[in-house]
Amino acid sequence: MRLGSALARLSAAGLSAALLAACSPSSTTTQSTSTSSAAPVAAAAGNVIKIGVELPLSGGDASNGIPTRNGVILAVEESNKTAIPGGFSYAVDDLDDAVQGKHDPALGAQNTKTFISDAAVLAMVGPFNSNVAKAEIPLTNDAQLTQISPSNTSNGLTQGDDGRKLRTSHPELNSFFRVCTTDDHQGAADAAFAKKLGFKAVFIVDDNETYGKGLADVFEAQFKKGGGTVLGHEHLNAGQTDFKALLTKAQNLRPDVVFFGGTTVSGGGLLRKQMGDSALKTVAYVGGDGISDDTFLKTAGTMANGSYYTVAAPETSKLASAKTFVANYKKRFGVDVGPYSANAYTAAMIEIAAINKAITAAGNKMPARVDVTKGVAATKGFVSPIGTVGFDANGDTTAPILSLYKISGGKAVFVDQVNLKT
Amino acid sequence: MNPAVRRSLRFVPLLLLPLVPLVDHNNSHIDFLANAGAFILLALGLNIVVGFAGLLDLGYAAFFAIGSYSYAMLASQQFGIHVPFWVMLFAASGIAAIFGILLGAPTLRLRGDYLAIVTLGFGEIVPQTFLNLSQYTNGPNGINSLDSPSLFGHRFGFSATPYFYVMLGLIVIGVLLASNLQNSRLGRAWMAIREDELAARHMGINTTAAKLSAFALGASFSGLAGVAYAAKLDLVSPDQFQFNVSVLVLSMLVLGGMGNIPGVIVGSFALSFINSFLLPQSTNLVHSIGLTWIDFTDYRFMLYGVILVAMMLFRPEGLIPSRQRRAELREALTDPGISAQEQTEYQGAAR
Amino acid sequence: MSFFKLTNVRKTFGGLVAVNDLSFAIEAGSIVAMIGPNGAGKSTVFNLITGIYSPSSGAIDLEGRTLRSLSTDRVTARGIARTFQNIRLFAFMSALDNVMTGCHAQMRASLVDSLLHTPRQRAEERTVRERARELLKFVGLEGDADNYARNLSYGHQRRLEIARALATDPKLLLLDEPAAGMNPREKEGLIALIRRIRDKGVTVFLIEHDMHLVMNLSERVTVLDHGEKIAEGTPEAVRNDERVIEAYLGRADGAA
Amino acid sequence: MDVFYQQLINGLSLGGIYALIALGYTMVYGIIELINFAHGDVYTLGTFFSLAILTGLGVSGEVHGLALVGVVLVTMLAAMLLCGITGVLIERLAYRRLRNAPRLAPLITAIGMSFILENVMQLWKGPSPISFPAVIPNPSFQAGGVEIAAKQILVIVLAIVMMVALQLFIRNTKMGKAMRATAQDRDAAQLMGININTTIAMTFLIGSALAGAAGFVSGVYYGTTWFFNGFEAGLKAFTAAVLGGIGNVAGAMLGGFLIGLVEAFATQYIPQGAQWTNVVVFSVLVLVLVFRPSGLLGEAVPEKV
Repeated sequence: MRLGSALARLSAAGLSAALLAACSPSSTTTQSTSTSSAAPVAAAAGNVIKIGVELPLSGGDASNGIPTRNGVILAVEESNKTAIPGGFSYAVDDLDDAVQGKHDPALGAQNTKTFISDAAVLAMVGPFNSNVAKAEIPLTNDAQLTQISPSNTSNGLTQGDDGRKLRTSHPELNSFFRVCTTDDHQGAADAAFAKKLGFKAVFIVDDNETYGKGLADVFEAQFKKGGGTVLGHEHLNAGQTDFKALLTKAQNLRPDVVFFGGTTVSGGGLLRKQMGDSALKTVAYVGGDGISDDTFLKTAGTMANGSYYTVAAPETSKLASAKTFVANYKKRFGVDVGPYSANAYTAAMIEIAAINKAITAAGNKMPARVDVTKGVAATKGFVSPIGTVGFDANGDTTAPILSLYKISGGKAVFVDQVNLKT
Repeated sequence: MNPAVRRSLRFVPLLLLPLVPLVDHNNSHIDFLANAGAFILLALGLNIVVGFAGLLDLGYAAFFAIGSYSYAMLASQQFGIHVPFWVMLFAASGIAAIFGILLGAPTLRLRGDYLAIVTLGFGEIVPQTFLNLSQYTNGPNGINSLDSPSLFGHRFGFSATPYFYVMLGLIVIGVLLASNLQNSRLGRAWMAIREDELAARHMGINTTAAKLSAFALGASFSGLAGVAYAAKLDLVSPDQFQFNVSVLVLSMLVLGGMGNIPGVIVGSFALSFINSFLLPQSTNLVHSIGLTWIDFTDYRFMLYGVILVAMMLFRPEGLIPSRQRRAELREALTDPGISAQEQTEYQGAAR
Repeated sequence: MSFFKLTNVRKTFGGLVAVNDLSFAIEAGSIVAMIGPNGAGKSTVFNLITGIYSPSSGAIDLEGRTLRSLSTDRVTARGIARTFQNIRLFAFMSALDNVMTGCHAQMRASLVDSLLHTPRQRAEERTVRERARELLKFVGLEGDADNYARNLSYGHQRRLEIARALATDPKLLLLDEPAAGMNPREKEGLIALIRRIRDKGVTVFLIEHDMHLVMNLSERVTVLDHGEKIAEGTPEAVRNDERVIEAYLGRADGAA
Repeated sequence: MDVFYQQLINGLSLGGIYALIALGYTMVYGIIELINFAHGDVYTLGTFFSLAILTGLGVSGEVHGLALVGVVLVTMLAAMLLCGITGVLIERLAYRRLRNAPRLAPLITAIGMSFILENVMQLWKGPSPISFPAVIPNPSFQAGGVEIAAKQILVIVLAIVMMVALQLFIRNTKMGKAMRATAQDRDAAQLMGININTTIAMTFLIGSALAGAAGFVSGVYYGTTWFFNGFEAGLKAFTAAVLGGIGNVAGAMLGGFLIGLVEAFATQYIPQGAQWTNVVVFSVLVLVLVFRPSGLLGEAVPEKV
């Protein structure tokens, strides 16, 4: 929702040490502080290394955030059962970037600053949303703190001029990585699937947010390229509930599919539901991973059937390496994995592997963040529940696998999978 | 001790403020103080409009947005224009003031509550327009990687400390200017308008011009805050400037005391503190003893609401009131008989 | 040329005629009165003069220059000040601030002066404060400078309103029922005060119900009934005018 | 042209909901000259109450025949009653004490009440959109290429019926006359023996009950709601009230329908219009207030001096 509060961005959650000092601002040296430089982090408290988790954990976005965080928790718990050099152990430090139930870039930036000033945090998993990432990347780049997103698909975060602009302090060393594919892949996959399913004329709607608009723009370009017709491309208002006029405009153009770029809560669910009251009742609906959550099934009701979405990850049941993960996850949390649990698990595992190496290289001491980042950047052929993962020079995954699902009978059914590796 | 000396002694602790970053090395504290500074600036500006001139502006965040976007567009790679931060402070407050005049000129003759609604509408239009004009503003992505300010060759970067000093400096200037205004020909004109607009006109006060200058000056403060805040956050995006920001700043005024500069500062600092420390900290506290279903930060808007309602009902003059405002708002509550008559006159004047 | 002149002024609200074809003139340095029963349109005349309403037709001139389509603050700047039938002081400002506010139009401090408190601004503030104190003394309120206007007695509030109006440095002072609510002693004081104001060179035009005061003070009287002038002349002439007696005095005497 | 008529229907049914909300705004403003900012949230509360009542009745899907009439009547009337009581409580707690205070005071309180109600609803049902059962079967009718859904007719008819009923009430009942008298001159009304407090409470009761009806209808119509729904809807309904001439019952209805039409046609005829609808509606608000503050059906009020 739209109460993206400015005050919220002031709120630095998890400042337990901070409150003490706030009460006694004159206490000088007791605080262990770190500047955001790349210098080796010496004065870390204890021998716990924290993995910072920065995700929307409350409100409507929590159905994305919590299963994703659980992936990190599982990775950390499994790693702590193995031998870690230097006698260190790992812990999860999670911060919520949702303000009144919706991810908020400014709060994300604030959370990142909190991690940066905590010397025990050597790597981050997150954020979930691309606009949040945009606010955070310059900060982690400055601090040379590794950040792996399980789900950010916006191209501009890593590639081209846009990506370079975000690496303001250290253009030479990227510290933002992602284990999922990008919007151009997802948008392209959506377009390819749409073509394969036989759709020829599309009406595009997006939620006017970073992820949704980016996805829709790529879809539009790719769908046209593939010979399809784009009848219109509209943007929603935040919090809009009445889509009748928009759907009338759409139905008059007689599309055979409606594409939605955005998330369930930003309008994807309601738009689909209201299609049921219009002449577009029987028209197909295609979206990205933004509508891959349970909330979509609830919001759209029976109209959810006939919707397609892609997820920027392999279907776990099709992957041998995933089976163990899925079973362990279910055992630990008592529920099935979320769409991005495996990605988050993989992200944390890559970071932990790099940190372990860096500890050894530093003579079993707390390593510098920059060394962890270099280690993560060098990742190649990492075997994980989402296949074999490596990073290219931009920090993007070298194995972009996408899966297509269709909702029928109120359940998502795997349809198809593509590997866009070129 | 003579009273003047004693009075000035009360301000000695303020002189210690610049020392805070030297003593407290916790970045997040300094960061918080710098952010709180931006809101103090906003509150000082809104106080000119609401506290001094008695015009309820419910779209104040729009001017904050205009200030922030001015910096983002004129000091970043967005258009390859790189106006220095210090110049932009002036330029953006000027731009915000111009928009204040553009909005104010046709609307200021409206009665008070209509004006409130027009400003609210304006507050909705501005961020939506920044969102929709994505070819210039990157739409929902906002503009980031803004130019980092620098002073004598020292780049501010991502450290909060230089911004802390910038905010402190701007607040000192803001307080001086605002209190000068209050004790001037213009300040008296505003007070007169607030009390009885029709009588004020009979004093030879051009009420439209006086109100316009309140609007423009108030807007210019938020232009300043916008530039400093955008540079500090290194990002502007449309959802930073929604209605609740306007209400938040208004709550700060109501809490501290409309029309009274020390009250405004205390109110905005208190609310910033509650939001950034008290709510998250108490949430952490109850979480740590296992009450994980409680999240005090969920009650943030309840808090603003309760502040607005409870203060208006029980202490309309604010925690640290100005003598005059206290009398105005109090006696209306305790003395309905007489003020009922005044009320009808006031209504007449506002039409 | 008359100092102040209304020519064929007419004002209608919707279908209602409030003032109809009203003409009269006032000589500089005189004290004149307008009387008439309640609802005769007297206050409307004041509102027309000060630019609260603009006349539907007709002309209003001060010193040969039209006041038509001037806003209230411009009218004040031209030299017309007024008080109100139901006192409209700035209730929560001190008496001194009330009077200083009246000096607004004479002050030259610009926005920049106000922001920076330039030496020029500070000098002007001092001068104005002095002048305001003198005016308070002139109306006999020197002891009340720091009191809130609303805490003054009724009679003092009336005087403060006059001081505030004088602060605008008027050529013509409009007093709307200045004696309303005063006791006889206060009324005598008021009569003296109005004379002193005239002696300073300010022309006084007053609306009043109190016949004693009107007859004592004014040199000419205009009588209004249902928005129309029914008589005009010296107090004696008006007092003996049959239409006036019929329309007004007969009724008002009983009511007063 | 089919598209035009289809959007006309869309606009009118959207406008019907605005109109129902606008009636409450205009009544309250007419009588105590307060922009009851919390009114939009009372409307959302109406949807929340309706949902709770339906859940209580065990209704989760379409109902037919006599049962449908019963369910609709019970739910709507109960929601109206609950919203009415809420409105009266808000007036009693937050506004009455400030009736004689400077105008800004109750307006600020009203904004505060709005935030409180929103937060309460958020805590009640969470921050995400919640779904509302499709109680009413929704057959649609073809009329010359234009498709009209039963629900759309329901919204439009209900808005008009409520408006007419309200007009009759205000014109013909003793309480209605008391309301008009209080609106014109509170002190005089009091002297005539009218109980001001009761009259104002009654205004809030009726206005909020109408918002409750709007809340129920909106739940049925959209099949969804969320705690923040009332902010924008309330603002647009206020725009409608101003456009029609605030204080004027027929004007509120006219304004509501017009705002609905503006939104629908802006979506259709402005390229990429969906994203501009809010800007267009709020620009209408600004323009009306600047150029015709008395609205389409309102009368200019001369200044009291």
